[in-house]
Amino acid sequence: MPLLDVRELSVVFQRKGTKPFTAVDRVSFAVEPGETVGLVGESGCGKSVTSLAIMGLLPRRGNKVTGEVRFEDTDLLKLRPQDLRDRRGRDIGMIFQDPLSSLNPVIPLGLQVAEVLERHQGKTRQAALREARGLLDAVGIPDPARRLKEFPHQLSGGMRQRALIAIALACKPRLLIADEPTTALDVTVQAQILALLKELVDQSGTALVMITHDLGVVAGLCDTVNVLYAGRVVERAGRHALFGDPRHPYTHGLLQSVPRLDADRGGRLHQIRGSVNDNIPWSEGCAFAPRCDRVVDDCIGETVPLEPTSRGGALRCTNPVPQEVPA
Amino acid sequence: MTIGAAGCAKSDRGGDDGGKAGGGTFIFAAAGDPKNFDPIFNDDGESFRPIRQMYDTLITHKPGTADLTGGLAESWSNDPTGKIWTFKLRQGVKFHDGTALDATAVCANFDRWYNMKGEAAQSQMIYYTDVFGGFAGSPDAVYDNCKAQDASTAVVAMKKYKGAFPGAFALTAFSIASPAAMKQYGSDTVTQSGDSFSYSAFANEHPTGTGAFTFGGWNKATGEITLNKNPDYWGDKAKVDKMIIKIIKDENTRKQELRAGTVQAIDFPAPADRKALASEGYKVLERPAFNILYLGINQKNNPKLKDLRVRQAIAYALNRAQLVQTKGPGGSAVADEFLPNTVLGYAPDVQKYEYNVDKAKQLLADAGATGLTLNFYYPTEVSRPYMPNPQEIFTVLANDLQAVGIKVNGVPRPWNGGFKDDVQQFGKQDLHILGWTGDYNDPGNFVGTFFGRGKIEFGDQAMTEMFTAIGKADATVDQAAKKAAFEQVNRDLASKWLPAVPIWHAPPALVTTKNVEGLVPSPLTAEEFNTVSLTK
Amino acid sequence: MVRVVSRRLIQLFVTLIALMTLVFFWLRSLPGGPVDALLGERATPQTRELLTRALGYDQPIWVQYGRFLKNVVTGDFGNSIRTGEPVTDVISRSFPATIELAVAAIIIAVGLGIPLGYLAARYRGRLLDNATIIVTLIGISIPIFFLGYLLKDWLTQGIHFFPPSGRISTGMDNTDVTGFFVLDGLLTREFDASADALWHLVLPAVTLATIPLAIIVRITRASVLDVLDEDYIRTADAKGLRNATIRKRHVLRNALLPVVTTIGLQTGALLAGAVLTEKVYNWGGLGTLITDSISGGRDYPVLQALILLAAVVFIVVNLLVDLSYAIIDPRVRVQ
Amino acid sequence: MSGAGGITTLADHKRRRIDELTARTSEGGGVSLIRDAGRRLLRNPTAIVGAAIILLFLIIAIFAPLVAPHDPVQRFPELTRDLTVDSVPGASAGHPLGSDPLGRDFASRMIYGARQTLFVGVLATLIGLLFGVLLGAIAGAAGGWVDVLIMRVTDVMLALPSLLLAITLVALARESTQWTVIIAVAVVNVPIFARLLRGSMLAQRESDHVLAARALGVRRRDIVLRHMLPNSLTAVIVQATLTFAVAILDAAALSFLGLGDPDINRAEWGLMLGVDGVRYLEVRPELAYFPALAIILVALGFTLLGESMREALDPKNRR
Repeated sequence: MPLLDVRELSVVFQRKGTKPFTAVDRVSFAVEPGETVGLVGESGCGKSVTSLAIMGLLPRRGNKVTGEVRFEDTDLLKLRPQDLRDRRGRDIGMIFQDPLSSLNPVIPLGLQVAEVLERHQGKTRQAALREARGLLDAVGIPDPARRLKEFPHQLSGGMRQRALIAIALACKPRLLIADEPTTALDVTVQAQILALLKELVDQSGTALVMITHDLGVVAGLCDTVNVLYAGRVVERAGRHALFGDPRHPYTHGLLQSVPRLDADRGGRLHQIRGSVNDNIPWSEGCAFAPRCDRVVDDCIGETVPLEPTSRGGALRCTNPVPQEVPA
Repeated sequence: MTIGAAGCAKSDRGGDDGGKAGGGTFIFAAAGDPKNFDPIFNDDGESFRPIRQMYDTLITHKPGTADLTGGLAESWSNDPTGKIWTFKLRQGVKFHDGTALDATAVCANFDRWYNMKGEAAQSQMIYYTDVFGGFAGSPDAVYDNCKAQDASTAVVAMKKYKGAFPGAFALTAFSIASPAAMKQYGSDTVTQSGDSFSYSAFANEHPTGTGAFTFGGWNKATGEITLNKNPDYWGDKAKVDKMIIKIIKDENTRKQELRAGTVQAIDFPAPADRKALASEGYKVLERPAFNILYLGINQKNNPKLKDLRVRQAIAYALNRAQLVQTKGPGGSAVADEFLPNTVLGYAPDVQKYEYNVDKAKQLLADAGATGLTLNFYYPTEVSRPYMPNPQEIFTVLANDLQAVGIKVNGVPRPWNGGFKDDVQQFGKQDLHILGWTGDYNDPGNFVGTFFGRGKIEFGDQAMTEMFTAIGKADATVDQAAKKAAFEQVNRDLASKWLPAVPIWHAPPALVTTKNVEGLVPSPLTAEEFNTVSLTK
Repeated sequence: MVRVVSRRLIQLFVTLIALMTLVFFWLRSLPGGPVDALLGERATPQTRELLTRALGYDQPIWVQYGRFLKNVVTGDFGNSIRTGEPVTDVISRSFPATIELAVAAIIIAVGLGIPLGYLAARYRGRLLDNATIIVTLIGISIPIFFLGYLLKDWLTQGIHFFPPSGRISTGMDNTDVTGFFVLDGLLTREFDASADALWHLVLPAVTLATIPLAIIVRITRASVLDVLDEDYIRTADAKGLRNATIRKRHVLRNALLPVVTTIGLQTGALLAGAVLTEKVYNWGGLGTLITDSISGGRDYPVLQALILLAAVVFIVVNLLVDLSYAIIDPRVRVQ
Repeated sequence: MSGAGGITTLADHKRRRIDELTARTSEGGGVSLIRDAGRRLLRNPTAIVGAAIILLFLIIAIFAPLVAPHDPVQRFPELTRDLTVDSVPGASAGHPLGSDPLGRDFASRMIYGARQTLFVGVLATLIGLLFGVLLGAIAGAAGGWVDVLIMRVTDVMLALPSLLLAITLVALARESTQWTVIIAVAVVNVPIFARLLRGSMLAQRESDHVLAARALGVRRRDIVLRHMLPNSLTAVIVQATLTFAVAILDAAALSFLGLGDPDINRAEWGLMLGVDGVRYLEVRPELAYFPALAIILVALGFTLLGESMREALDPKNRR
């Protein structure tokens, strides 16, 4: 049984006086215990909204969430808010993109780590702080005793992200959701943080949902990858299958646009035409059609279904990239 | 000539003490801060109110009138030259510090004023300069010397006759203070400090007179002046044990405090509130009018104004009856002369200028002054008993003038921020409104003040005929002759000279709660509170 | 920190000197003024001349300025024209009255404003929120002297619920220790005086508090809404913290930062409002003093000192706000 | 794999359809900040209410002579007949709101009041704006010691609370006229506008398009006038809207303190409330209530509009 089973999750934003906007459109995916699953796509594709919907962190007003988010036996969407609160931070941890803004600027770091322990493990402030020191140490923050008393702005970017990881993992959750955890960081620091995440996840057997636009991150980390476009999953595959043999033109395009050392030196980097905003609604056909190199008549007119593939993944495309013949 | 005033009749005092209604604290809401309590250095009503309770003058006024009666002097007399004044002092009167009031003490006061040193001190003795002309060494000085003939007879000799006397002896500024206390508390030390002056401990903390109340203290933080009953007072002893003068500058707030029952009397109620308060059962006490509001005409800047017909046209143009009806405080009356009818020299038969637009237009046309444009100066930031709301008065008058074809260019100036300067120092105006509250019952105090000499206010014109006539009237020693002379002056002012147009006499008022008895409103705003009692 | 404070103090000093010089020369160039104010209607040209000499106005302006500067440096601002008292006495007497009033108003404005603003934000879009927005908008738009008159008319006249004016009942004869009547009553154990003074304080303080209250409510509300949008609140939510903890620990503290600045800025508005409120309630403070010094006789020595005082208060309060900011916000502390 | 011409396979009608659909969904992409803000403003009921109030007020002000039954300064015999210092006649035939304390038609004065109040408010705001913008622009454009000097001056001005500064200015004025009041209220706002503009211009100075213009050798004056100033003005305009409300409230306060416009012929709401209104609060409360309500309403209108404008222009709200 999967640890997390997301079924037909939809999020519709509706603000007064505006047209409803479907940010996440019947997305389904599953995460097995200890597995690392990637959600990949350009910004605005709905990957972050998906993670927030899972956590129940979307603003209370102005949106409608449907579908199921099964965590073990429970549908998180059906839980009362206070029951969900009991699970957040304890069973599911989350790391956010911008470590500076995600930490409270006016509260010492120690308390920000300790409070989650106080909350879920009923520890006293002192005990929690003591443990917080251990946690900071574990995520590789030097001189943790001093850092406990410091404020977020006194730390470097990488340090802050380490602290956030410490917070997210403090109660040893079974699932960790990392939403673009390295985007705001320097490249060298990115690698360190990713390594740390991998190490901690492997050690503790925590499942990880890695949300990113960066295929490089996915390549190094994920067992399974879901590619999202305009709120829907367009392709799902194992890491090797996806990288070695992308079927969806969008996935293909994404991979082509990553600079590669082994590419021809004179060759130009591939670009996907247009921008994320050049969409058509899924109900009118394939949302990617306006930008697609492989667009055909059938792409427009009716919804393109997500169909399982032979290699255990799934694909939503009428005219997929032909399978490469193994060399 | 002796004007008898055989003491305050003892019979007045009957009956009241026996009823045992006395005692208690009487709280009076006044409209402004006093400056200090040394009589000679003051010239405003708010300072004079507490001073008057603590001091006495040689001559005083009969309650409710401007008529003279004996004060510290039981009687006074004047020699035929009008220069020597002899005061018979009341026996057994003591200052609050226990020293005796005698002729020496009286003369000490006169000598103190005359010999005051220092420009700072002298510049603050406004009434003294006005009445006595100047100080020791000055050629204009009126005062010569004062001799104690015996303990109870003081003889004051003047260098020249002055019509202001004896009325001026009743001025609160010339209250008699204890020489001992003045010496002890250095009363004559007035020092300049920045743009103003510091006064002595005598003036601030130890005022010592002979009055019905002694000084209890001045709490500036709460704006309360406390006066205690003087149990040894020579006259009618105060019926209340204590009096508090509470300073509340806003007229609306004074009224509200009266209603809230926190004060028992208020000064200067807003004219608009008088009727309502009366209907609620409060006692509205109108002071007999002793003031005048006039429309001044400056003949200097616009030559047309030199023409009597133009000035008469202005007088005819003003609908003063309507102004009195619509804006006059209760009891106001149209003024035909520059002095109230209770003052000596008031002539019942002066030329009157009834409202007449056609006549005004005709006169202007005759004088070739059609299309006249006049600068009309009026004050802001001020309210005077004779002029509760200058802006409204200006607006109404200007309206009337426009109606006969005179173009009015209104120029507002703050009272202390340029109005007095522009009008009285620089004479920038063609027209202005101003007024006067009388100090004592003497025509010279009204007519003489305005028109006795060339004043910039009226264009500094050589209206020699007018100056001479007033000067002569003022110098007349014989009272009957003086009366006749001033009556003629007033007739001529109205028909021949018309240097200004009298507007109205507007009596200021007091309001008390029902249980306040014995408060007699004074035309001079010079109420004495020893007669006040509080009933249950 | 010391450097910041000392730099501010130097800045204050320079500002004051500039202001003082400006005010001095300006006042000297005006018509009317002390001579006019000191003399009533009865002044003769003779007294006028005496007075001009006595005050040294016949001397060259630079001599006068020099004397003025010398006096000011020695703490002598001269005497009030109106009352003849030293200006320092007049001001030190009025100062506690205004501070008492202002502190009461601030307590009301902050004590009510922050919770109200917070609740409005918490129940955003609901009845409470909408009602709060409308009431605060009217609070900002109403001329406060008019509000004062209405309150006074309703609560002191028809029903004598509150006293209509003043700081304490006439004849209370309270002992003056600090000039803060409520405090004095407690210090001297004249509790009746203390209670009486407090009772007198209610209406003026409420009137004066209107505008700051409305502004603090609005700022708090906006600030809380801003903070609720912040990433760290999402983090706190993701930690599963209880709502109460999030509110107290994470929302409020951050939301208060702009509120503190606002409170500081409102001190200025408070001083200005005090002029109106004090006139309405005959409250013997700086506001009354300002009005009296202007319309009651162009009392320039007092006015001069008051302008300086207002500037000092304003600058000092802003300095205090900056310092308190440093206490609340650790990001400022290090700099 | 097809290249750039990959859509050749697509039928023409479908291509058009894509363009159409694309256009629909991409709305809001390239629209400028101000147009975007304007659109949001039109959707905001608060802004609409504010604008409606102001519009009504403007219409009354402009057409006052047509709307008002009488001349606002004329004294009517039928009103003065029953007028005394302690009673002011109420409504009568031809005078729907009765008399004012001088026997003038109160209704007409209320209507003309819109005009005078607007005059005071607008002029005070505009003068403040003009000098503020001038100072701010000079400071922002020049920088260096000019900037420091101007900012010091505004510091001194800001050191005094606004109404206090206005009171002081009136007290320090040589003459007291309507202009004294307008200028006093205006001057108070000069430092606020100056600082606002300067701050915004400093931000502009470092912005890409200004740097680009400078790199292209555009003259400094042109950079300031064409690039920096227009972009900095939006914040100032919002502030001006809010300032208007404050200006008429300050003018009313000055009148109440006896330092306002000395010409009581002028029908201005603040003057009517501050002078006659409070005096006749018991005798005839309408004399206070009507001008007070009018002031509150107009101040409310400008506050509502100003705040909605600020909200609409706030990039944070661009979603």
